[in-house]
Amino acid sequence: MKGNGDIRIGFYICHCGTNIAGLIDVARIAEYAGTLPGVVVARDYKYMCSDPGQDLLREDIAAYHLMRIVVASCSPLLHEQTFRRAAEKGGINPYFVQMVNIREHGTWVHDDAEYMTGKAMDMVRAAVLRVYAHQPLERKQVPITPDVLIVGGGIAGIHAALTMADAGKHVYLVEREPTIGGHMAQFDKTFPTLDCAACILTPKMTAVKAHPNITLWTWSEVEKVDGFIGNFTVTVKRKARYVDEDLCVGCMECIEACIYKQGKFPDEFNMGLSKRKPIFIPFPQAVPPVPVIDPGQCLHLKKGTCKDTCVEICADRKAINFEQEPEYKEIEVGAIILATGFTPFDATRIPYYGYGKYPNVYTALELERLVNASGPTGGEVRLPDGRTPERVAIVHCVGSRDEHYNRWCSRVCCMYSMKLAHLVKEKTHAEIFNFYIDMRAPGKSMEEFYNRISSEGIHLVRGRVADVYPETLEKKTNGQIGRVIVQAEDTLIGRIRKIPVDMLILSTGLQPRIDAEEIRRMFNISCSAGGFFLERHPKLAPVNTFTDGIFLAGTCQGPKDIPDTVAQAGAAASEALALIDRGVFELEPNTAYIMEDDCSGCKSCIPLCPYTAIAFKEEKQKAEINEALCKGCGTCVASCPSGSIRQHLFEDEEIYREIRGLLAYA
Amino acid sequence: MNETIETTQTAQPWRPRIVAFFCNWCTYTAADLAGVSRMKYAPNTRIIRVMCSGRIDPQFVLEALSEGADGVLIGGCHPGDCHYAEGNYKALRRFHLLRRMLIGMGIDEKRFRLEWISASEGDKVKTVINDMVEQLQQLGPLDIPARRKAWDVELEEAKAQVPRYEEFEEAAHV
Amino acid sequence: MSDKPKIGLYWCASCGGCEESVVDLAEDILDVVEAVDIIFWPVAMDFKRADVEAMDDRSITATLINGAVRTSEQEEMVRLLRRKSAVIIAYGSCAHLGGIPGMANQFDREQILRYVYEDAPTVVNDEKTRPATAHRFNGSEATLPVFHATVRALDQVIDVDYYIPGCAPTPALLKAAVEALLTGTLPPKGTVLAPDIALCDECPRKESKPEDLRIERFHRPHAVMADPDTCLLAQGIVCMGPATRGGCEALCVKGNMPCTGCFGPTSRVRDQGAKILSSLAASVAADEEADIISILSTIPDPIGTFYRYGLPGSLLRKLLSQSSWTGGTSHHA
Amino acid sequence: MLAGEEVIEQMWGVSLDRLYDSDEGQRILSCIQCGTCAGACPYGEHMLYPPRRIITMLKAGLIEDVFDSDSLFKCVNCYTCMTKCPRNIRLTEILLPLVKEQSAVRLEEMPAELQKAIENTYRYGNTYGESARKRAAWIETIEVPIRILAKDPAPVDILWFVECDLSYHPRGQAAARATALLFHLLGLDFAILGPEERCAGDCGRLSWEPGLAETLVDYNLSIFDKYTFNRIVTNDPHALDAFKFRYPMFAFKHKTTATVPELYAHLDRLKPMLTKKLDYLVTYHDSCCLGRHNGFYDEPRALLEAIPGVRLVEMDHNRENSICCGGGGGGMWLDTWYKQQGIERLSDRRLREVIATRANVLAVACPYEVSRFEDAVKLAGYEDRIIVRDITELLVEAIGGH
Repeated sequence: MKGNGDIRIGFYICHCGTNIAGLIDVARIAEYAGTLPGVVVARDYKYMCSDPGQDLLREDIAAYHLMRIVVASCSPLLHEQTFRRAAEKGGINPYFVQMVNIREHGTWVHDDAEYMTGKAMDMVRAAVLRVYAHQPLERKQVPITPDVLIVGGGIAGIHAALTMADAGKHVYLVEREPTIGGHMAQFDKTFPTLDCAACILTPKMTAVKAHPNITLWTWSEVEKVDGFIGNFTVTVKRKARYVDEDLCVGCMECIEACIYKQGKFPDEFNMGLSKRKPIFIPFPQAVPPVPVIDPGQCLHLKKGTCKDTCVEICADRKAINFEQEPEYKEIEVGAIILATGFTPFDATRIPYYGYGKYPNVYTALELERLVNASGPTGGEVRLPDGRTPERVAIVHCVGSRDEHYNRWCSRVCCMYSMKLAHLVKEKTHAEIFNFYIDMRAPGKSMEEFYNRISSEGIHLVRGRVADVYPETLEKKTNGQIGRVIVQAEDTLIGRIRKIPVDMLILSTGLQPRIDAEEIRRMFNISCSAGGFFLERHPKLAPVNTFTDGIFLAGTCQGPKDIPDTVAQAGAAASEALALIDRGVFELEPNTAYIMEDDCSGCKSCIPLCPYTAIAFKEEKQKAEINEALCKGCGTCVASCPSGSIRQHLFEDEEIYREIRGLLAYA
Repeated sequence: MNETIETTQTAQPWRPRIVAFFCNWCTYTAADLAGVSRMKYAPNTRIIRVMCSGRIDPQFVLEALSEGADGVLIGGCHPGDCHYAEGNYKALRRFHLLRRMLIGMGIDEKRFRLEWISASEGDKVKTVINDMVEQLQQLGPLDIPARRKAWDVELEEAKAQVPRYEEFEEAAHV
Repeated sequence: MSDKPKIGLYWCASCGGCEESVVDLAEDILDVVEAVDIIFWPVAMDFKRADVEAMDDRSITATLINGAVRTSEQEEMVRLLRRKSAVIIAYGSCAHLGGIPGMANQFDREQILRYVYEDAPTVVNDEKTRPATAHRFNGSEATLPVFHATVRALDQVIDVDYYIPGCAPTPALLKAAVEALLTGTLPPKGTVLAPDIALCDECPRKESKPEDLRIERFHRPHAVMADPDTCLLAQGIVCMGPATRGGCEALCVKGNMPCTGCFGPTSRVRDQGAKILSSLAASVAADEEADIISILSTIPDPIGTFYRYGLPGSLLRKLLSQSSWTGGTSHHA
Repeated sequence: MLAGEEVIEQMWGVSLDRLYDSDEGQRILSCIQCGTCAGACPYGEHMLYPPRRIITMLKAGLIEDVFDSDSLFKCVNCYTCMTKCPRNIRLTEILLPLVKEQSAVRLEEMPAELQKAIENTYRYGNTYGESARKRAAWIETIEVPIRILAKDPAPVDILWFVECDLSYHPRGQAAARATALLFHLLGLDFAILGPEERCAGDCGRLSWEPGLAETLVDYNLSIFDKYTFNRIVTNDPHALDAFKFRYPMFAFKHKTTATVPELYAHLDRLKPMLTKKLDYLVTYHDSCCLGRHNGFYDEPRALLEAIPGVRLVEMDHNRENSICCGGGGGGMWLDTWYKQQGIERLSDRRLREVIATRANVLAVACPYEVSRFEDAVKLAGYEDRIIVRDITELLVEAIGGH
């Protein structure tokens, strides 16, 4: 049946090292493929995606006058483009290629070699039958709007924004909080260099504010996202700040003048360890340096009975505006970078660590504020009763590596716990106990950092803390009030240790933001099992999402430290830049089209299209698809009652052939 | 092109075969994820990729069954998550009517299944397929191609001339 | 014998409507009779099977066979006619796709016989007597054809050259077919001799179909007074027009009844029922599963509605009862 | 951490050499040696082989050494290690009972008290060594009519499985009377097995003596088969555990619940009856089987809060972080042995937390606890500061007039 002068097909099966060939007999499958109708050459090769593999394709196209190519290897989501390009270079239409996913859907998920070989043959047969019916297609190009939206103004968003803006692109940076800076602004020093977070962050924050290419919208949230790669339409809600950003000069006199003489409400930036007024600025270096009024706390806004001392003091500028309403901005962007960050694990979820119950149990982020010179205690580590702790325990892995809470390793806790051990010891000379399960110090300079801190004389106890309770419950108490006993097995000496400490620090892990699910839906991307945003491929497309034109930066994609976050933000920015600078984007030519002669004009398809791409043409009395609007879902194709709508790349005939090929009987 | 093709016949005990239509964005990706995560599951499924579960024409389901599938699985994005806004709702609506029709034609409802599996739910691909395979294993083969041959035996019989009396007697008591 | 083309007409499992449709040619029938010799037409003329058997193979120019094939006699006759005819035309829905008799494929033969001879409310048959294929009485033997377990469209038994669809076909289609036959202008073998575009194309109510059809519930035609000018689907009445080949002049719609699909699908569709099902279900105005099920339940009999004329010719063809199937012996990978 | 049905099924017939055949068994391989189990174990500091080390030994093929130790004698089946395990390894349900069984086999001499309790259960069907005929004797002490199925085998809604302690122990009988009265006042259709009832076989005895456990299960199942009832209610959380997690292996399918959740289900009708104000500061001790293993944390507290005047105060260790009274896993009959080993009884330790709350009533929901804590109170000389009451007793007290 070799090449009956009709369609000439080349078949290639990839060993993928041992990923495929380790389970199934690839030579046998190639041999089988060679018996299939139209197949004139069938080969197995070590790595089809490699350059020699692609060369092989090209050479065979010339040598055997191949008209169609079938490659049995990995997922088409991974390498379809690779082989299409190779086919194109070889001189045939790129859409004359069909892939067979025998790795992800085959050898990686099955271990019965014999059965899997049969399954692979079924799949190969289906692809050979399908590819026969493939039609030559042309790629469609759409222009790309050159502006970009970055959601989240933490270090990832800031870095991506500056990178893009420096490259001359216009950036909309949207931040939910009144200031940019994110979690990093709350940190004191950063590992492994122990340089001060503010020193490296604040210059970047002001650079954002000053950059002519950046439109910074703080106290704002994305409300709605429409469109697709190159052409997103985004609605941003600018919440009422009650202080006009254009008029305010950042003198902060309004805060001073507030009718509340002292702070009264928990200060979010300081993790509630200090109080602030209803009109406030999160921290002195906030960007923009514009106060915000909490409408739930401000007497004027709540009751309308305030003396309005803030308005009085701002009489010149008239920046205080109690009438301010939320504003909705609609912007057009070509690409979106999500840098929405993380939420620290809520330590109250582990009742036996006593957070929220015993006042001397802190989270790591609270400690960051306590050790910070601009924090609530001016950088002194003090207990609620004012004492300086003499013994401090730091619990690693709080909420991490735990099936009950978060399964993942939060990656930064070991190193920041070492950092906190160092900072607390430096400030208090306390005896420090770090309870860890495994000490994780991968990455540049991390092991060196671990080495340095561990030589400073802290106690490293290998064991996960199992219980925390007041010292008063034990028989022998040495009279210290408020100490808690930290109970854990020291697994290295094989003994249960009960260590009374003055202060307990919980190194809470990183988890997705509470509203990650809503954001995911709004941007139509996916989440991985833990709820972090899912990258397109962990190695090949780590900052892409499954939605073209939307990129990820920072901890919204998974826990990572500052160096990695910044690196990833840079990567996301360059991906977005590459996209925008191309000016056009090539769409898969998988659009639907109507066979005009066949269409009866029954209009059944028209309401089914979510993109209103189908219109009824009165003069012809037929329906017509606007190819520019069609996204290629194929819903209308499946619905057309007279079979008059077809879809490129997913023709009925192609799918029927695939079905028959999969199931063919002797 | 001559489409007579040799099939892969291996002398193994019967195992159900499922044709699965998975949408590109969620379920196909989830099946890839199951692969990347090396989750082992029953090998009885053959996956056909479509862009959206809304592309799945009921004819595909019937064709698959009629060509010998023991079950058909449709996988799409969760409600509200469709990459194309609402293709999965169309799939759901078609599924329910088609399901009734299949039941009416004597096909057990377990043979036709629709599941929402998001791109991150690799483990759901595994559990759904394992579960369906187990159910089909209990149901036994649907095997419409073989049934069709069996149906047509009566044609072969009638090709013969008028049968003798005894045979009629026999036929009348069947 | 004259040199005029020889034409045969035969009926199998059918209602006689197709025969009637030939007569419906009215005065045009005279032209036909003028142009051809009708050499076999059991309903109208006295020819015997033996006469056909005596003819030379392929000596009949064309035979129009209507009706589905359900019995051994029908099967024998169509095989015989196939041998004797140069062209076989499946005439009418039953021969084309199985037709109304084909709906019996929803049931096993035993179910049918039991109902008809035992369980039907009008039956009195305490002895549970059923027709026997052979019966000896007073020393002589009477036989009946074997009742097949499956109803078949004509092309599931013999090779068919052309199809004229309809229940019954319109005189216009028949006339056009005969003319094509006589003038040698027949299209490629296998063609359905009717327009390959759905009925809506010629429907007088096409204008009134909305572009945003969303179905809140379905109505059965007998349960509502249909507005005579508005698209029936727009009124929630299941009309198969969008999924059915045109060429019938929209006779049912003109009579204020929905199209029930007798012309079968267009050439681009393999399963007419599946296609209309797909289109109608997709247009249901609900997203919640329970609401969807509730709206769809207003189509009480999807098979009878969507496969009224085409069950044997559909992808599934016939009931797949578990009880009658003990497969499991076939080995495949 | 509640056991799902699939987990229960996985426990069936698991032996040490086939441990990894089930998914739950395989989890053991995922142990990260963090020591949470050992650190959380109330007797962890007294064990040579706390759970973490058992896993290490198992993986190293040295598990025989563990059998030769007395470590598992200090396991009180309190489910704490299992609840806190970050890898979700179901230690108390799967691994520990198997090791405990082997340890018991190797033991030269079973501690006398425990030996006696096991013998008694063999011979009399109760740990007290009392006559089975006297099992329903307590019903003579109340006026509420109580149906015994052997006498009146008509179908009944609730089969009330009273269990040994409520049948024989004087303090247990008080709870039995209270329960009977509450059921009666709520109009529940219930009956008891009376002399036909035998010990359900609690978690401890089941793992020490699998043979005895099977005998008891067989017997009780044969009795259950005689009668028609909708569900089983029992006061003893250990019996609840046995019915929910062990009996299903032997085709037991009856719906079972404990008295506390049963009463909670009728709280809207019960509440109006609670008219007498009790000026108590109450702290509630979570029973391991009821709380950690079956998730009933809110129900007992809601019942207590329904009593007018009662104020609830929590101990430092509460709910899933509660500390065992020491009675589980056979601990009920090992007090002397613990003393010999110089180990503080958990009830004594727990009492310090009770006292720290300044509560004047310790409410409990498990029959072991009343006697264990009353002992502890006497030992510590706190009789004037604290009384121990079963929740049912407090409810009846609040009803007044009884």
